[in-house]
Amino acid sequence: MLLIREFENRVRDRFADDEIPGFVHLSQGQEAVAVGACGALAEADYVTSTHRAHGHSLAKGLDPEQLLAELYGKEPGQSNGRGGSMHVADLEEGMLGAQPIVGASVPLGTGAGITAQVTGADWCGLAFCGDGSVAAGQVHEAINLAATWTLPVVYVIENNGYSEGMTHDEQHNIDDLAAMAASYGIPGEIVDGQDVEAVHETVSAARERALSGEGPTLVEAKTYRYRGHFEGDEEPYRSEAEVDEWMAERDPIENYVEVLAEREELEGDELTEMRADVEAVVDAAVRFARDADEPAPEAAYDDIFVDPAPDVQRHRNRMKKDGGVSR
Amino acid sequence: MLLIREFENRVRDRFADDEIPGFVHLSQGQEAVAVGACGALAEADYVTSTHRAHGHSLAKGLDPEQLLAELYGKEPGQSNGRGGSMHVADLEEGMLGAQPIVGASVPLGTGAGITAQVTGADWCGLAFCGDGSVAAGQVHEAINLAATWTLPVVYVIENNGYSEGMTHDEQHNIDDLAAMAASYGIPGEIVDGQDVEAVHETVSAARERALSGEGPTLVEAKTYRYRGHFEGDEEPYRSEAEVDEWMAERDPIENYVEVLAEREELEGDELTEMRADVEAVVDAAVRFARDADEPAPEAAYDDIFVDPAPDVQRHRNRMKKDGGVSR
Amino acid sequence: MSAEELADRQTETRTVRDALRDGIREEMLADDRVFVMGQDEEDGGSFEVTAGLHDEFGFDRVRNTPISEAAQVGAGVGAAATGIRPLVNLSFSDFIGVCFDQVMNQAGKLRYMFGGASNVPLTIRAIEGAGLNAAAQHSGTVHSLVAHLPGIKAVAPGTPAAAKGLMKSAIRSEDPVVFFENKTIYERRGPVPTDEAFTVPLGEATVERAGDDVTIVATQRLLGEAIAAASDVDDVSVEVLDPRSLYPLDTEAIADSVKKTGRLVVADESPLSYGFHAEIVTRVLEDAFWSLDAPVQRVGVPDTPIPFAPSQEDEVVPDADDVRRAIRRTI
Amino acid sequence: MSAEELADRQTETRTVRDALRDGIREEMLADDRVFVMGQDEEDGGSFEVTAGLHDEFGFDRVRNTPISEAAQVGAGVGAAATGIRPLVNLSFSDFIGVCFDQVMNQAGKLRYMFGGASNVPLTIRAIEGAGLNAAAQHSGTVHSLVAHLPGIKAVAPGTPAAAKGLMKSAIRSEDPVVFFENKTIYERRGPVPTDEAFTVPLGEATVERAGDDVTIVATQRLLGEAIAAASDVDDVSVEVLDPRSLYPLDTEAIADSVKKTGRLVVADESPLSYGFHAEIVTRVLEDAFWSLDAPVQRVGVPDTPIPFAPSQEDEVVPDADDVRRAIRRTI
Ligand SMILES: Cc1ncc(C[n+]2csc(CCOP(=O)(O)OP(=O)(O)O)c2C)c(N)n1
Ligand SMILES: Cc1ncc(C[n+]2csc(CCOP(=O)(O)OP(=O)(O)O)c2C)c(N)n1
Ligand SMILES: [Mg+2]
Ligand SMILES: [Mg+2]
Repeated sequence: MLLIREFENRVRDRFADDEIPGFVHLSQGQEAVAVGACGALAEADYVTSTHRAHGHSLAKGLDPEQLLAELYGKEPGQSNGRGGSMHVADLEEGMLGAQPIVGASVPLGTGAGITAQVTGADWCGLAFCGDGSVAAGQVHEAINLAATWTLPVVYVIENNGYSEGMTHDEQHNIDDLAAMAASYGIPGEIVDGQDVEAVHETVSAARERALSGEGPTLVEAKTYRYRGHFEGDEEPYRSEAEVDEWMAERDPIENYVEVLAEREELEGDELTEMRADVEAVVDAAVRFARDADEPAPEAAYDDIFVDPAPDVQRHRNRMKKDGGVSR
Repeated sequence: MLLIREFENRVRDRFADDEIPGFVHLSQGQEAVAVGACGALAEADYVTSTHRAHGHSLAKGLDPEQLLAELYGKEPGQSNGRGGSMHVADLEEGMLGAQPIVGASVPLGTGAGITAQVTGADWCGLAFCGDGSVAAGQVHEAINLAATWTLPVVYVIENNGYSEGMTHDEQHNIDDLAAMAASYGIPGEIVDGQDVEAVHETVSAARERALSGEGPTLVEAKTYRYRGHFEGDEEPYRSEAEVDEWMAERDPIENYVEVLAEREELEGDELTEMRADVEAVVDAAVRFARDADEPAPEAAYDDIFVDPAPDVQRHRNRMKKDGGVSR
Repeated sequence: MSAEELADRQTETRTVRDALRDGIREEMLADDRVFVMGQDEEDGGSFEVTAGLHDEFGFDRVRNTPISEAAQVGAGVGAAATGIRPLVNLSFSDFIGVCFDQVMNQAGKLRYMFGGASNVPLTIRAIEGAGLNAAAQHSGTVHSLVAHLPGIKAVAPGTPAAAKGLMKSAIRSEDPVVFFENKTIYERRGPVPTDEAFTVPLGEATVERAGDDVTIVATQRLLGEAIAAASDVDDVSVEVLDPRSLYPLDTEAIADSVKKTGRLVVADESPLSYGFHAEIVTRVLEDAFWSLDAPVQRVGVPDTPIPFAPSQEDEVVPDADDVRRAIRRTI
Repeated sequence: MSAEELADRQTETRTVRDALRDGIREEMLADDRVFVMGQDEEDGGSFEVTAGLHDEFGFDRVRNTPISEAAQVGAGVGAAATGIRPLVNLSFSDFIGVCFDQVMNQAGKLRYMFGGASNVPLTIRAIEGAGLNAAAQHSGTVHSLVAHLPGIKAVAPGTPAAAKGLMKSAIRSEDPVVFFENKTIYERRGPVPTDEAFTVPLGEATVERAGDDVTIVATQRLLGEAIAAASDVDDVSVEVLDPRSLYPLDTEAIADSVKKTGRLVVADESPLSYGFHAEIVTRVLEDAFWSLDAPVQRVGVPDTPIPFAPSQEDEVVPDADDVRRAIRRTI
């Protein structure tokens, strides 16, 4: 959680200084969901994510340097600069990909579940999605398919109360999205998304169900995002007081520090050391990302296919040709 | 109900004799849903339907002659022969259209609800859809939208137990589809789809809710289709015994006749007369459809747009041109 | 707008964004059946085109929707068929895939397959184009797909005047229209007639720059790039047309220009294969075969998704240099 | 298949339907990662192409899905990226609108936008074409839409040999392939090599009939109509090519033929505007401009949805007569 928080602090600042191009969506405030859920998974489990993917990516084990370099659009970035903040994947770490088409993370997670089931694997899929996304048809279809086929998948709705500038009531006619589980005949669990241990426990149980052949679970984690929908969002739709209250009362990191302290599980300077470590890691990531090379422009024609199609080269060559009429 | 039953008997026979082209889906066994639901509506209310639309169309007041002529692909057909069995609409009678893209009937019904709401109309929309259709994303989106906006719409799922040759369990992980109402925070009613009065009552209440501003209702009518998915279906997926049992025990017409007889509401030859009337009507419809003209081939270029696009004529003229190179 | 079209009209300078908003607002004032919906639409939508309209017209006329493009368009069709005139904002045009069935099978075919029983006066806004480093799923140009669909009209204006004039025509049209806006030209400025009765009919191209040697048919952002390239190449007299409507397509205006110049460049941000360009080329070939003096040239995206890295986005997204080279290749 | 390709091979006569099934079955036997899903797929799907496979391979390999095309394709992408090779049957190609996002934005872009991190060995079957009086929503030809999408390969064979050979290549491909089958040619018969190693590579056209005066590029059902028309027109020597793959497109084979004949007819059942035809025309214009002796001719559907009435369907759907007239117009 400390790493995500600090990583995104840098993203926020570097973006504000125009070092990071494109659109960036921060997950600050929601760290406990990413860490609690991914912490409950094995390395082999696959996670699918959304436009708000930094937390999930780091929690699933992606390298902060590569991730930040990707946000910078640099060559050693996670997607070689091809994807940016909204498109990162690392199949070795079980990060099947961020999907900024709202809802698209969910069928992809279901697909991982199909592979797991038909190959008899001992891993499962977990799809993160937002509260707004569950209005999207493909989410409904994908959960229904998984329920009908008893696939090993866990669906985690991060309910942060907003979809862009739209409120929960503008998107849904129910208070708890976990109630949607009734459509699929699967368990619907509500968990405090600010409590990392609660999330961990709930997702662990859901993973257990998945692996033991009992099918999918829908988990609704109630949480909150501190930053705007995207960096630059003027947030006309909520008050500063609301944000301040969540930060003051419900911060997943502060509260967990308190819990650990009470339990005497944080000794002496441990926290200070951890913070320093994290600082060092993200400082290094910023240096790495800044110093990295831009990808070669010509590499823009790679990776469209495994077996390249001649059409791309054809068009490219024609477009780049100088000079007179060819006969 | 008698009219629908007999109309579809003729469709079955005329199709078997190759008089009717294309694909035809009969609704026999499901007549009480169409009649009960449409009977609860006013003329101004709009109905949307599916590939299995004959019952809904007749119950909403469409002319059997025009409807059958449409199935024959004839000029005076309901859609001037342009649509066939799967595409009939009559906005004057409040039949907003059959939609064989599974699920598509539902957003259209929601759309009627939007018009009703924003114009302050005193009518509502009613969307029929099948049990298989509720797996489709657009159904979910459309009901969620109506629930969120409190639109005056009634959704009627005709649960006949099959989707093409697929069974309920291959499509859903819940027994009662009415349970999906929990996702939308709206009432979900289960009704015996073989009991026309029960359907009438349930839909009347749902319409009442819609018109009084309380929003949509999801009605699941449990029913059964006697014929195959389409005419010609070999039905490997179910036993003859199953069909026979429904016909013997649960026939909506026979059972209603019994009820009425018990109540002494069917006097003397009334039923015989009604049957004779219906016979006469459908006989006339067959004659009308057979004798009607085919639509002019050139009319195939009409009605694409209200304000025609020159592109269609351009392509047509070029394609039809005989002879040598133009200079 | 061409000098010709603007002659004798009083104009004011507007951006594309403001011109679009003016067009929508005027139609909303004129016809209370016009109903606007989209995600975050009450705050003006993704690029603030409809900013202020919710305050002015209220929830009954301007509404936020759930993230449900299929329902937005499908219900839009149902609402259009039953008496109102929805203007649905899809935001990024890349999202059109989510509701493609409703565009293709409902909006486009309803009237036809019901034998003319119902009109579908629906307008769908979709925001296209690369250049903001928004990567593969937020930078696409998808209008070639929509222009291919029977029963749908499609427009993609390149100037503020065309933006306003076509928006008014689209909203008034009894047929479904998909209105493509390029996100990088919202700040493009130009003269717009002040007369409220001003509209641009669907299906009319304009000559944005007159010339004699080469015809460039250029859309949206590339209209500006083409005009820049034309000015650069001062030894060649270049005529630049904005087709404005993709369907119906003003074949005559384009063919007439090529009959004069004998040379054709088509500049559009669609992927090249099976894209906008090929239709223009083929229409010209059909109508002006004997006038063509050189192979035609296509300027577009060479069938790549749009990459994120600025260095790569610049590589695949065409600009004035590409148009300039294409002009040279025809001479 | 061209005589050339078939020379020296042992062949048997198969229908397109059987050839497709043979191809799928052989790949399922060879690779147990091949996984088939679709509506009613356990009973063989809408036109019985996969009949018997569920009995042979069981539920773990052949499955019915709910009516959820978006989930079928979206989950197909997820499954393909994680290690199996899904073959998804969409049934009628008109339904592709429902899952267009998953085709366009996921299947087509995943590999690219993740910098090559994942392959998507997914094949999607879609059944096209008019002629069965199935009306506007069950008769469409939509392959031009898919061929325009970056990152997607698309095939549309016209013979049993191409059907089998391409099906095997599609299933083996590490890239997503949309496989278009025309529903009216399932019973078309022809020679198919018996050798199990036989495949047709993606992106290779064939000359199905050799000739000197006019080149016809014809797909699917219209391949048969073109060959019939060619035999009819006995004063003109007509060469007929089946492109087989739409993307990649074998431009060279087509351009070579036109360099020889100087005349081009393109026959394909897509709606004409912005369709398949225009791309063929433009490629030829790019590669063989100086060889063209006459305006090119397009044979397709004149931008109408497909009407139900037999009299009207016949009117708008092209046949051998239309091809014959088009040949005449080039001479
Ligand atoms: C299909 C589609 N529609 C709309 C959008 C635009 N959009 C991006 S994020 C977003 C809000 C998503 O809300 P939620 O699912 O709650 O996720 P959060 O942003 O709160 O993490 C929207 C509407 C999109 N990317 N894709
Ligand atoms: C989007 C889409 N997918 C698939 C089909 C093919 N199809 C036609 S009817 C049908 C079954 C529909 O089942 P249900 O909704 O239960 O209606 P019923 O046929 O039982 O009346 C299917 C799969 C279709 N028409 N549209
Ligand atoms: Mg949210
Ligand atoms: Mg059913």
